Amino acid sequence: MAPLLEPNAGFKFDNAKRNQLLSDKGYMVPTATKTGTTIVGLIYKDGVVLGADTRATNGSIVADKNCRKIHYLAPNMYCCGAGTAADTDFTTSMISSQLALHSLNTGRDARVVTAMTMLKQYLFRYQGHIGAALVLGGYDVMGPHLFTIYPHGSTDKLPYVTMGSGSLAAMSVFESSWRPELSREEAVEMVKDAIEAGIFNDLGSGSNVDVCIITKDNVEYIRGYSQPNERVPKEQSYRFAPGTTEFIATAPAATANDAAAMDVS
Amino acid sequence: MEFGLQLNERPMEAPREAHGHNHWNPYVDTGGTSLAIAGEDFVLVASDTRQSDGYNINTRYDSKAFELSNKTVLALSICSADGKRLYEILEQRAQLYFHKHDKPIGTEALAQLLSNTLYSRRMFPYYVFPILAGVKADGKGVAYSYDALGNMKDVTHIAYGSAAALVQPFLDSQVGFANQRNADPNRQLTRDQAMRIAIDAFTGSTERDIYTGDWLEIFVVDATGVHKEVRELKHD
Amino acid sequence: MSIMQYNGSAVVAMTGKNCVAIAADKRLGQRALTVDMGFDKVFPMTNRLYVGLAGLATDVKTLHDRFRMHVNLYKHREERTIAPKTFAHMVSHMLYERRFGPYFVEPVIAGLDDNQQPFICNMDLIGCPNFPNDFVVCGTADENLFGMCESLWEPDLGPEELFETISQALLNAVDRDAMSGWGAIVHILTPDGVITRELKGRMD
Amino acid sequence: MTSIGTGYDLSVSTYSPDGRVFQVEYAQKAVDNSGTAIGLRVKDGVVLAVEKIKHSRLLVPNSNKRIMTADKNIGIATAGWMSDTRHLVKRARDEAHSYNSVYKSSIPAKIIAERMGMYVQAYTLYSAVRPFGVSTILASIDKDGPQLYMIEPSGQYVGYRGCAAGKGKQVAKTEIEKLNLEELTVREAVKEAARIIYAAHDDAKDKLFELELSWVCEESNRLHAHVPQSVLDEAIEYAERALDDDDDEMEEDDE
Amino acid sequence: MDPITFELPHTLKAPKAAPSLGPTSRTMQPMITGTSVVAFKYKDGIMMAADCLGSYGSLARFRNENRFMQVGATTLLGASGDMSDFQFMKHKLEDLLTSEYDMDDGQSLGTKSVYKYVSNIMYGRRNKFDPLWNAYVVGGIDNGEAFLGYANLFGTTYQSDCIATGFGAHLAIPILRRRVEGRADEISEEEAVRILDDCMRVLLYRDCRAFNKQRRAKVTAQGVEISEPYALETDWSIADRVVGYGA
Amino acid sequence: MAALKPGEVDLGTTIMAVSFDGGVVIGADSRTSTGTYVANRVTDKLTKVDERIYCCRSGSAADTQAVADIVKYHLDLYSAEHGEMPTVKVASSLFQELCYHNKNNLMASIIVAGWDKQNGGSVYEVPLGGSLHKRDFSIAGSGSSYIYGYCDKVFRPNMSKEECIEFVKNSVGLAITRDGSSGGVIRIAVITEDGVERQVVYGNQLPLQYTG
Repeated sequence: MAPLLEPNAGFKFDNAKRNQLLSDKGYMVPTATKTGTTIVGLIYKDGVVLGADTRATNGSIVADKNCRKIHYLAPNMYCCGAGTAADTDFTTSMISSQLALHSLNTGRDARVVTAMTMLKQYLFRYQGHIGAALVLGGYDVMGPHLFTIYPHGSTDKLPYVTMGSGSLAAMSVFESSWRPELSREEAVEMVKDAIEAGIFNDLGSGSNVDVCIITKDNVEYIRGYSQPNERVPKEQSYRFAPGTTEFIATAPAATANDAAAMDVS
Repeated sequence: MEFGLQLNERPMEAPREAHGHNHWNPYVDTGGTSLAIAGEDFVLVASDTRQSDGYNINTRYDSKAFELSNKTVLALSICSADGKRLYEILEQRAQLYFHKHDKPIGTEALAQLLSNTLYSRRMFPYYVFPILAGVKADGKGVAYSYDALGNMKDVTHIAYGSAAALVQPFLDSQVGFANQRNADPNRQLTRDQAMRIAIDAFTGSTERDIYTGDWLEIFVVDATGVHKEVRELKHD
Repeated sequence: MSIMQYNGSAVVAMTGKNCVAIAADKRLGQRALTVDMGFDKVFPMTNRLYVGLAGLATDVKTLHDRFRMHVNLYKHREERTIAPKTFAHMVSHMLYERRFGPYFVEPVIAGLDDNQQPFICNMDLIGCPNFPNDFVVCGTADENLFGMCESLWEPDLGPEELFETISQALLNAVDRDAMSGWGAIVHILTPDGVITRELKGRMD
Repeated sequence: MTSIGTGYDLSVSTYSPDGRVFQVEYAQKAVDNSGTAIGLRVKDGVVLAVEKIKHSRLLVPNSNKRIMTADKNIGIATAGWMSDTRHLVKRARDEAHSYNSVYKSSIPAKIIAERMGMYVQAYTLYSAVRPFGVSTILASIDKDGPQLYMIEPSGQYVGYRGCAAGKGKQVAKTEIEKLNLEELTVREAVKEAARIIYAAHDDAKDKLFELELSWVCEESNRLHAHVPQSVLDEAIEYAERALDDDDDEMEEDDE
Repeated sequence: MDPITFELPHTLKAPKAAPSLGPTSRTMQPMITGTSVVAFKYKDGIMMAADCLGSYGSLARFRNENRFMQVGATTLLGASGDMSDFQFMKHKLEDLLTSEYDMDDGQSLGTKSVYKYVSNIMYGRRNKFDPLWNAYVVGGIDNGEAFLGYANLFGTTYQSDCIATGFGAHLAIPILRRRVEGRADEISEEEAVRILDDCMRVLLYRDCRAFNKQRRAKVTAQGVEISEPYALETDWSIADRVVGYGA
Repeated sequence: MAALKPGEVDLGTTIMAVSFDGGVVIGADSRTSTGTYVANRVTDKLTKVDERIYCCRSGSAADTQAVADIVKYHLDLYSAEHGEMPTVKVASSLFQELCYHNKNNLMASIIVAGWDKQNGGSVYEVPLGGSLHKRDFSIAGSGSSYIYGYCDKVFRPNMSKEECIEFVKNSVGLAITRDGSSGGVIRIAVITEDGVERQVVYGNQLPLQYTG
């Protein structure tokens, strides 16, 4: 029987020993950007709707006001990510490329369960150290599908799902208003309401609502479907008169190419 | 573990390692930001009204700035429970002063009183960084900033709270004219200018600091008294 | 203390109208002790592309060398200079490769693309990229820089206006950060070339 | 009493040769100078009534209450020094609170009477203190039904069906003895109590007085409370009519 | 400015308020706990709900608890967190009510006063590093106006149109902010009950410590009313749509 | 021994299996939690690993799903290689093999139950640590500790299929109301030679019981 926990080659650990030493000496290892996040998914009559807010945080500071949390996986599949931003980005793009190869090999669109299995096996292999919490939605020959995948590699299959720090706020919307056989308009509106519940009640989530509607032959990805948090104009301009800042002009530094003194022409 | 599912459920279940009372930490940070800008004959105090606990907004409207008299305003930040108690103590002392002396307590006296009150709790400090601002006996605007232990300093501009790091350099630049070669060091801001700067400081920090937002209370104190204005901030 | 605060740094980049600016402080410290007042944190990769590295100085040096190598290799292989966006993805992958043993560096990338449009980008230490259209900041003074930039920045600034805005943002930000400062350097990338200026700052 | 000046009356810690403690007896005299207070224990509750003598027309009606509440279901009416009364009521409240803190139930009348008796008695033992110039009537409903106790300045406490203290106590006692307390309801007792206070009142000595009436019964939700205004008015009307009738009778007798 | 005193003999001293029956016990680890309280303002006053469960860790141990207390004529207290501390608080309030009653001064304890009292106790105990492990909601009608306030073991207090403790802060507040905030005085009693039921149902679905036996309580100008325990209608039909966890 | 990692999804769980003449009845609650939040209220913890063999999962959701997926893969392989369906014993041995050899990394407590030609209905239990126990009936998961007494009192060998179903319903129902980590609906599957018949008892239709 094959060993269960064989790590995939790809990550490098050459700094790990040094970093461990530093952290043993009391230098805290910094945290990576998290997407506090509200992400949701909902199956309706003819397809799947995914939704996400657009705030990325680093501690209590908003690192990105309009980031993209609904990631492309395949033409018929998208995936919302919560957790460590880099992990969701790289995990989804890595699986996306594998799916592309898969469908080139098989000559047809990959199935959503295939993507789900790839993701859960990848995450399980890293035992939760890759902090990606995902909502996967897509449409294939078997119809619409919706899954959640947790960082440790467990999955759930449900008609409506939420993830991230705002998942409870969003779930309160679904649990108090979901019903079977929703129309497209109702589904999109409900997803918007769920994300806005996260935006306005969870400090880790904010800014705009992105939605992605996946149907049999079509994907509609709407960035900023709802923008309830536009900044008001500033009271005044803070331009400075030329000459305000004292400086000494210097020659621009040599570029990488110059410094290397290489001519490749 | 970076999984963004952070639940705040302290009131219901204790942390597992809590044994004996020394492990319980009574301090909480309920977020929010306060600033003050002192002008020639006025002083401006502004605080947002969001009270939060972790990733939850407790309420969108919980004042952190209070009128102590018709010439003094107190603005708190960090721990709202300690802040409210401190305000109550000062308010009572101000009343007592009024009853004893038949005149309102002056800003300078309140400022020293606040320092003393903070230091009286040296061994279990109030977890607040107060700003006390008002007009002095000579009619000039003044703002005092304090640390949690009572160290006091009068300043022309100050920001405290969760977005202090965002606001303070901006005030240095726009109120203190720092790093500007041609700036006239004696230039005084008008009331309107101070108001605009305060509002922009808050709309800016609401963009970047998750604990600041909802509503903005602005107090302008001058010889005629305290004038309060409320503005809406973003709610996300 | 976080290892990211060990040496101290402040790096910021801003977009303007057909120009982009990147600036950094010059301090190198060992915790509270300042050991150098001329430490470069912003490096040219091509004459349209600069990268600023905030964080642990040793990793700043290492990564700068590795970036230079990769940029040169790219030029050899592709027979063209690397575009800012391509470079950003390269950096991102180099950082994520060390997901579980990262370099303690947060990069800021500023450049002009083929259409002379400004490009800015920053990343966390494991390479999560962020491409806003206004400004990016990192280093020990990041919160201060955020506060300054949110208020000062406005769209479509010309090179000279952009210089004033980024300089004022940086100088006032580092003045409220004990770990960075001691002068600064600003590069304005324009279609006509790079303007580099050294700023005088508080030395305390 | 004719024992004034015998030299044995200066300290509460000294007996007279004939075995009396004069200070305690003087305290009783202080009680006897006060307006009358009575308590009636009837089949479904207890009624307290007090003749509150007003030394001035300038006093606000219903002020300076002489019937107070010690616990929600315990009322106290006193005759004697009001300042001492307030002290004793505070003590009674503390006792009730202390009992309740431990047993999480309200203090039974017998227990609070005993504890108050002990307390009052302690003030008859030490030369440094003065005995209380108060007779305390304690009314309550507890698990054993309506309860009425009176504590004397000596610390003696006794349970009663009906009791009286103050300057009109002789008249009052006589009247109370005529009542069939076992059969009476509180509604009736309230009227009788009013009548007795009016009867005991001596117009010649004190012109102005106010009737205070309280009860603890089912109608008051087993809480001790002053009777509602309507009940009070009705009782006063009844008392005044009874007084008039008496006067009429007397006039008739005269004729 | 201490009053002049002279020592009285032992028997004359005032009794201690509560003689301790053993070592002082402090809640550092709540044992029997109650989960969320949900409360908001509506047209006629205040509406509140809480379930009847006292959990012992994950064991649903006491399933017939009342987590409400009527304080005076127009005030309602709802408690989550440690039940022993709640009982202590109830006793303190009963004491307060008794001494207020004993005063016999025609005044009654208003909601704001009760709230301030509860808040002060919570803040005072936090200052002693000996907190009451609770989050309280105080609601009522004070001078004809609806009042709703919150106080917890850190002494944190706030007032709002909608308040929920524990898990309710995550799951009920989003619903309440959408359906109540800003329009409390338009909400009829029927609608208020619907909103409350929706909140409690979501909590029932998503909180491991919730129990389908709850009480509703309201405060109106007519006074306080605490309902008998009732169960909510729930919908589990989505279970039929789910088979397996993947393929 | 493995413990739940921070933030990991837990199947707090009550699971159960009873064998009868000709098959098995298996049952489970449907609650999945992270901390005290119910992440999934209608989870299916009865996982098919072969045509007539199911497992009931408790412990870490990720670990039990991974193990079940691997076992399913090996059972498919077995069928293809042997040209006949594996026995429940074979399936349970595979579970044991995985759970025993990875005991320090897995948080999985599993009941394997099903029907095969050789033995009819049979129930095996693989608790934490990876031992294997053949049982007449088996209960597991956090909720099971509340119903040991009830089950021991009520269980009789050779119950009919209907009696087994009632037994499972009542037992899991009792566990759900007492255990905060168990909840939702009762999922039941009856596995016999003829096939697998699944039932759901809704959360508002649990068997009546005292709840004071």
